[in-house]
Amino acid sequence: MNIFNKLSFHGGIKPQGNKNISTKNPIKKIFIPDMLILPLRQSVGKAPKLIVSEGDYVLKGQQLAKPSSNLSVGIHAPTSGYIKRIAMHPVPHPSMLNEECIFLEPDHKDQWIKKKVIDYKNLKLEEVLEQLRQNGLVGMGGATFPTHIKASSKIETLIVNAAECEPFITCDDMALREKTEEFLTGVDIAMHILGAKKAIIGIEDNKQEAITELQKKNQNSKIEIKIIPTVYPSGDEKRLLFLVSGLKIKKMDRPSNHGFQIFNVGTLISIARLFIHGEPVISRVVTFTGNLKQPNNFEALIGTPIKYFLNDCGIKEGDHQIIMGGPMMGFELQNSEITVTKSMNCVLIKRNETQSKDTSIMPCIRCSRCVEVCPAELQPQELYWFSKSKQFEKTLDYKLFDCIECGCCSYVCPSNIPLVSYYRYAKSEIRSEEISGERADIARDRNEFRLFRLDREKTERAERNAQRRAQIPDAEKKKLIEEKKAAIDMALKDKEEI
Amino acid sequence: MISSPIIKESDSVSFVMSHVFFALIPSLLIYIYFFGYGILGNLIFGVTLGVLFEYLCLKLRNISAKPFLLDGSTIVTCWLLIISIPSGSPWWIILIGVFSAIVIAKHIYGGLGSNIFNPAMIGYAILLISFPAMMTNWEVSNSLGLNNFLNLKNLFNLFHVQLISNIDAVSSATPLDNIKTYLFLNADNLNPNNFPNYEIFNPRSIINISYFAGGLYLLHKKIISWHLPITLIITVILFSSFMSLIDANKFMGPIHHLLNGAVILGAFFILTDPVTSPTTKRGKIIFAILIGIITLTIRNFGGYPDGIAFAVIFMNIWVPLIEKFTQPKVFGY
Amino acid sequence: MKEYLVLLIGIVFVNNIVLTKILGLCPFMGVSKKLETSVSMSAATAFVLTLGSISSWLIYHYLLEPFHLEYLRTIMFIIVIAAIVQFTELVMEKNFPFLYRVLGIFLPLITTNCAVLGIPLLNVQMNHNLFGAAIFGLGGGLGFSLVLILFASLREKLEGADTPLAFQGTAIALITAGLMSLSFMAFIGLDNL
Amino acid sequence: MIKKQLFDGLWAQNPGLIQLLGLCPTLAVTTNITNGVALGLATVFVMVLANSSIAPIRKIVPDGVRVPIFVLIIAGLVTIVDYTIHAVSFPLYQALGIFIPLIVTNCIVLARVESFASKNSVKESFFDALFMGLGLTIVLIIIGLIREILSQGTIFQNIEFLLGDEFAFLTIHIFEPKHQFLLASLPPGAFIALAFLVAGSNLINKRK
Amino acid sequence: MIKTIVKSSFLITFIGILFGILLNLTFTFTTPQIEKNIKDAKMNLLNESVGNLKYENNLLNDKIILGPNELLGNNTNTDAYIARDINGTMVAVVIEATAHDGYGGDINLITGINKDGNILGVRIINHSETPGLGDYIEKKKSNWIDNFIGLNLSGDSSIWKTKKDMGQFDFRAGATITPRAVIKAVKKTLEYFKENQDKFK
Amino acid sequence: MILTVMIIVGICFVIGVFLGFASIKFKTQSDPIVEKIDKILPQTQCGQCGYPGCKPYAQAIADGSADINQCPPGGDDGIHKLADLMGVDYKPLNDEHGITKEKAVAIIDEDTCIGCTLCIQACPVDAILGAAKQMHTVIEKECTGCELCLPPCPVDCIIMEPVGETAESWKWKYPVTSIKQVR
Ligand SMILES: Cc1cc2nc3c(=O)[nH]c(=O)nc-3n(C[C@H](O)[C@H](O)[C@H](O)COP(=O)(O)O)c2cc1C
Ligand SMILES: Cc1cc2nc3c(=O)[nH]c(=O)nc-3n(C[C@H](O)[C@H](O)[C@H](O)COP(=O)(O)O)c2cc1C
Ligand SMILES: Cc1cc2nc3c(=O)[nH]c(=O)nc-3n(C[C@H](O)[C@H](O)[C@H](O)COP(=O)(O)O)c2cc1C
Ligand SMILES: Cc1cc2nc3c(=O)[nH]c(=O)nc-3n(C[C@H](O)[C@H](O)[C@H](O)CO)c2cc1C
Ligand code: SF4
Ligand code: SF4
Ligand code: SF4
Ligand code: SF4
Ligand code: FES
Repeated sequence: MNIFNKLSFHGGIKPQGNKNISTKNPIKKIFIPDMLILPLRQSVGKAPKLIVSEGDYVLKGQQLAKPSSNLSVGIHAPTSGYIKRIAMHPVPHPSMLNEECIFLEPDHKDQWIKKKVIDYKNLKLEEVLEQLRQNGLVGMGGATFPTHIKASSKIETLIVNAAECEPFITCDDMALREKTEEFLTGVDIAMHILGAKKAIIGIEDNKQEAITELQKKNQNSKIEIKIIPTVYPSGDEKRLLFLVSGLKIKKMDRPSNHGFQIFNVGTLISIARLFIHGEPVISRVVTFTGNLKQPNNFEALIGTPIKYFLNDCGIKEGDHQIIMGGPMMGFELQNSEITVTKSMNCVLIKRNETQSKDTSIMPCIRCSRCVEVCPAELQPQELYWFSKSKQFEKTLDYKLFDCIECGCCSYVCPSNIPLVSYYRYAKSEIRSEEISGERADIARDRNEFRLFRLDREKTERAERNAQRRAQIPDAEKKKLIEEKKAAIDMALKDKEEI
Repeated sequence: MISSPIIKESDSVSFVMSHVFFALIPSLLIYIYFFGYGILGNLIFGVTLGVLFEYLCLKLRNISAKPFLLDGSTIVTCWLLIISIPSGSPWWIILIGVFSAIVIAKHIYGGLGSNIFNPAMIGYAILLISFPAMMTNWEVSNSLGLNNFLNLKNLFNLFHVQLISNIDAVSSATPLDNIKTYLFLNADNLNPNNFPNYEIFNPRSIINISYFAGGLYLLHKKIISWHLPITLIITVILFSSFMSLIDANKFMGPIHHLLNGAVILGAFFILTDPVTSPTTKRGKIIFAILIGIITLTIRNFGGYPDGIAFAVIFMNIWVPLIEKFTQPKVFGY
Repeated sequence: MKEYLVLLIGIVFVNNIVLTKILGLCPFMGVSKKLETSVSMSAATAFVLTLGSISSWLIYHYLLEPFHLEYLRTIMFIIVIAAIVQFTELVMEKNFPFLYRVLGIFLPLITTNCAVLGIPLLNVQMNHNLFGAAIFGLGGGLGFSLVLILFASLREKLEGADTPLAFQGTAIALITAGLMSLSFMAFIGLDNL
Repeated sequence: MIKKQLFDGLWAQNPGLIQLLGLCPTLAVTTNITNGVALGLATVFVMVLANSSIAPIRKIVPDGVRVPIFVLIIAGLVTIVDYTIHAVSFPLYQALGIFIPLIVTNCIVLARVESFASKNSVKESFFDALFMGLGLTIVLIIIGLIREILSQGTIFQNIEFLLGDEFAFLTIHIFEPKHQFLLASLPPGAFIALAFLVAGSNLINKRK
Repeated sequence: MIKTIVKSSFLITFIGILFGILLNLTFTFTTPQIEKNIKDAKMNLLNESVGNLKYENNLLNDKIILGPNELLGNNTNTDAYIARDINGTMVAVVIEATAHDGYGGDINLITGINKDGNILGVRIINHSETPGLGDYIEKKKSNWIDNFIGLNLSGDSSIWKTKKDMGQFDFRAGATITPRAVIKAVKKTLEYFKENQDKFK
Repeated sequence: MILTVMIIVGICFVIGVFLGFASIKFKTQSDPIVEKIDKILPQTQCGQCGYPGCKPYAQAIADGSADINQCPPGGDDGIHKLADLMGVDYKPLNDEHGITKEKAVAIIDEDTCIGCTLCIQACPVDAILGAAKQMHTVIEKECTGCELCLPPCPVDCIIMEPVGETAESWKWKYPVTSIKQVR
């Protein structure tokens, strides 16, 4: 595999990292707020089914909602307390919409439910996967895809995504530095579940401390530490796969089809916690950074409103915006009531500067700088041209859905075009079109079936009538026929009027 | 709501365009040194008109004008148009040219970024077609005058030179045209004495070299990529060498082709118009090769002294198709 | 041979049937909104043009001229062309159902394409021989196809442009056709090599 | 009805501006007004006769041979016009060139026959052809006017071809161009002139 | 099915007959006038090309056919018309020629030459030079074409050039290709006449 | 004259026979364009277009007897697509046929419903469940929102409930850029 050492993917950008501002202090430990607000749906797939009701007392780690379908995972109480309400509340989502949330009032006893160490080595695979599902494991790298599905494939090589390529974010870096053993155990367990023969940790060369720590503590010869260049977005699944294996796959393909599976650092630590300590996912590491007095990483309970952390770090004077995620892919949160979820890796505070830079949005001049940086090797300017003019079919010709929304193109565009916003718009239009197309197909089928049914009923009735008629005497028959005629005439007249 | 990404590289359209005219300034100075200040008046007049037309169009279309007036693309367009037409052209020629470029070729299509034809070259082609006599002759007169060929006054070239200040310049012939008419008649009707004996380093070729330098600056600044200019120059060299190998008496060699006429200017400043050239790398190469071949075909066989302008607008038509067929592979496909 | 090459280059580039001779504009404007359909249309037209040119030459030289019925040429040419179109449709549907599905709806339109009658009339005017007529018809078809396909590709692209409202649709298409015609003037002089 | 047809023909469904049919003569012969008028009127003549002779037989023409029969009738009419112009005004015949026989394939003629005369009464078809034809003629005249003024500086140049030598005085010389604006008389100019007309009509329609 | 066929073919045939008759009538009525028009036009041109020379024969009918010749620039047969005096002796010929090196393509012209080899007149039949630039060779546009009157091959051959090329012909600035082509073609026609004088008897 | 007529008649005869034959042999089959139009129509089956369902309207468009701007549920997008398919110019929705409304589904107030089955008969997609004299319910997933069940209901117990936006059905909006405004 060494021949790929020098390999880098096409494009990408090298923005200023700004990582060290949040790595000065160790991860701050859990603190329990006055109210935890847990969105019911925190992962890809169907929302889990509530199994508690208002007023219930729950223990730390107790399941609050159970998986409702295969693509669904459980939710657990991050601490002990009372279920206060089940109500709508803003969730961290670009739509700024409200969704159903569980309001948990902690009793500050932080009392664990009885923890059970799971002897994964002696369990059948299905049982292990069911444990993952019940205990709420989802990918912590961003997509929150249920882990039990990803873990069900049999592969050769586990790749650990420790790239953390976005500027400002340091949660994985800090977790690697401080929880190295836990992480390495996680890798071990994941390799066992996946049947992987080896693991490769892909880590950007700007995380020297973490690399040193890993090299020091790693005793497993099956785990290789692979240092990759610091180029955004090296942490994207397909790009990372290419960096560590030289394999290029398309968006719709899965690494598991090629003998690889990719897990994020946070996911692996959660796996270790589950199997070693029997703890479900109730907290994660979140970076609070940007325009703060003291940026820091926190081990945050899921459901903690972010205002607690912001207050702890101290917001500087002046107008600011709260961004969830990094500066490249993050989206704005409308207020600080929003709570930490399994997918929240970073909260970035951006000052509302009155910019002196020339930021007016101009038409695309087709300078093709975006082409040069697009890691998916797309033609962003064409995608933009067609999305802007709503020619969605054309965007598909240019493989819109292979765009990973990394934002490299917008980053370099001299015309300051919010390209990614256009792609997101086009993608969601196409998706909703597909859905309404499906609905229309169903409606058409049902309508056709109804017409067919009416027709059949009519012929059946006619047959029945004919049979009956055969049995009645002639005179009556005549009368009947006349009546019918009149009725038909009426009907015809009606029809004409229509 | 702000949209991601929230950090940006600081670069803007006006920044890109201003590099283009930085790159053009040295050649302008050399031009003035050799041929006098005439060009400057045209330039000021043309650019002012262009900005005016731009402003009017934006106002008519109800678009806030400021960012577009500041983007500098109008200035680049007008500049390139003005240096392509004889510097002694009357004001109304400039007016018609700038109108064609800015209004017809650019704003009717929707302004910056939406045009499919190179505005400056459309302006030039419309002028050439409409007023061939004026555009191809320095002295525009209808009198079927005396033997003014000896005075070498009716020079024509894509860069018609201002002859006011420097008499030396007069003796520098415009070989493209003279050789062409010479070849056109198989020499049997032309006084052989008139066949241009010209030096390689005449003012015009020096100006062309300064365009080359400006082009290198743009390459260095990554405003343009190498594909278009280098491919064009190589194509011209190869194709003209090939032709002159066939018949050196009929066809000029590569040096003449490069140092005369608009190949260098075209290679670095005209083909590279980002809006109207292909965006794919292979597309750029195909585009430039075809422009080179068409240009030389027009020069050697066609009806115009220089072919860059027509070759460019002809190839502009092909850009969507070229792009369609040169799409690079998407990651993973 | 060279003269035929010059004839071909002439009708495709220098005196392009659509942009310079101004024939066949209605399908040029009408069937150029989509690249795909324009490709089908141009294939169908090129086919009919070539066949029409040849057969009308034959009719003219073997039927009309011997009997001094030149005044019937318009009527005969168009009837023959209409028949060819119909015939093509028939044969295609029967033997090349795939092609028919692609070209089918365009075939009837060709009858009203000026170029289809213009080429045979020009053949008469320019005194072509049979081979010349064939080349001329083919060249006309190629020239038509070339500009139609190019034009369609440009129009598809212009869909996304910020064209001012007054110029959206046909007006901008006409401007584009005009500028295309301008750029085809690049080839002036290349047909008298 | 007639009023609506008039409005449709001259404006709302104008063949040259809206339907974009009959473009070849619209662009090819309009280097001056005279040509435009002459070809326009010839087209009107053919259209009127074609429409009013096809309307009465519309019911008896079988579907399959509809187009050939229509084309046959149109071609016959066109040939008559062709020879008449040839005999009456030779210079005009030369100026219009092959565009007279090409009226056969002028799309607007067949389009009106197909979409109107084959569905409507004789009287309506007659007026339809008349107004559609006049609509086209007006466009021909306007484009001819623009191009003639720009490229020659005259109006009604060659009018004597149409009206006879006595009327040569009608030609107006607006200015004696020292430099003709050749673009206007060349094909690109024709396209661009029509484009501006279409844009103008778009503007007026949008205003309403 | 048969009915439709019969009906279609009957209808077409009927219309065919109708138009056959109509067209034939039109043709019969217009042909004389058309032929006269064409003849007149040609006659005018021929007369202009022989200037005010008097001749007695019907020029149009008195023609001979010249095969392809390099000097005349023709690929196919062309016509030459012979003007005769009352005795039937030849006084002048009008020869058609083609110049291939015009700016916009071929230029067809006729040259009237008297029996001594002097030019009586030249007329352009058709050309595709740029309107407003190269079209001053038309008599309608300017008198330039009259420059040829009276010239012959006997004198200094260098006069057969534009002034730009130090000959004697005027030219319009920006359009020297056209006059060069015309001058060359006329000169070659004269040469042809000189070489083949015996053909024109 | 005779010759002219003979030649014309000869050629016309040949062509006439030939084409007459062709016209029968190749009678136009069912037009696939109807399917394509139907594919674009939203299948609400509401009849607002003036036809008893989407398919009949599609047929009418294909015949040329109906205009493309008569379907309110299809909205502007639908008209644009139809214009594209039919090769005609876009025209705004004809408001005689109604206006485009937000998508809604019918909800039967189960307390008021008397179980008369009238709505079941009206529903074009069989989206209402229930038997005579029993309370009826609408299968939300299948209801197209056509409103045809509203008028027959004798007790007016059916209301249309707009389908709100959820985080799942939420769509990214068209980016607003400050300076561009096409006119
Ligand atoms: C719709 C969807 C279906 C997926 N199906 C599978 C699957 O069947 N097997 C699997 O191992 N991963 C599956 N994944 C997970 C992806 O392989 C990938 O790990 C995940 O999307 C996270 O990647 P990202 O953050 O780069 O988007 C699926 C993801 C999505 C969005
Ligand atoms: C542009 C882009 C950048 C990404 N960067 C990272 C990253 O730096 N670290 C990371 O763990 N995941 C990153 N991801 C998400 C990964 O693609 C992928 O979802 C994740 O590694 C899968 O692991 P998980 O299922 O354990 O979350 C990125 C995704 C995208 C689209
Ligand atoms: C659009 C255009 C049309 C031209 N038309 C003609 C023409 O019809 N006749 C002609 O002799 N030269 C024409 N020329 C000019 C020739 O290209 C050639 O340069 C010129 O005749 C040389 O003349 P000079 O020796 O006087 O400079 C035209 C040039 C252009 C650009
Ligand atoms: C490298 C470069 C080259 C350019 N070349 C041209 C050119 O040849 N002609 C022109 O009209 N504009 C040119 N422009 C300006 C600008 O792209 C042009 O006005 C757009 O075509 C207008 O939409 C150029 C700009 C750049 C950055
Ligand atoms: S970087 Fe911006 S301006 Fe340049 S091509 Fe891409 S989208 Fe267009
Ligand atoms: S956002 Fe999409 S188009 Fe833009 S650079 Fe990233 S992958 Fe390419
Ligand atoms: S109006 Fe209603 S019935 Fe008619 S097409 Fe639209 S959805 Fe279908
Ligand atoms: S339930 Fe009512 S609104 Fe819904 S589809 Fe049926 S009839 Fe239409
Ligand atoms: S008039 Fe329609 S194609 Fe010529």
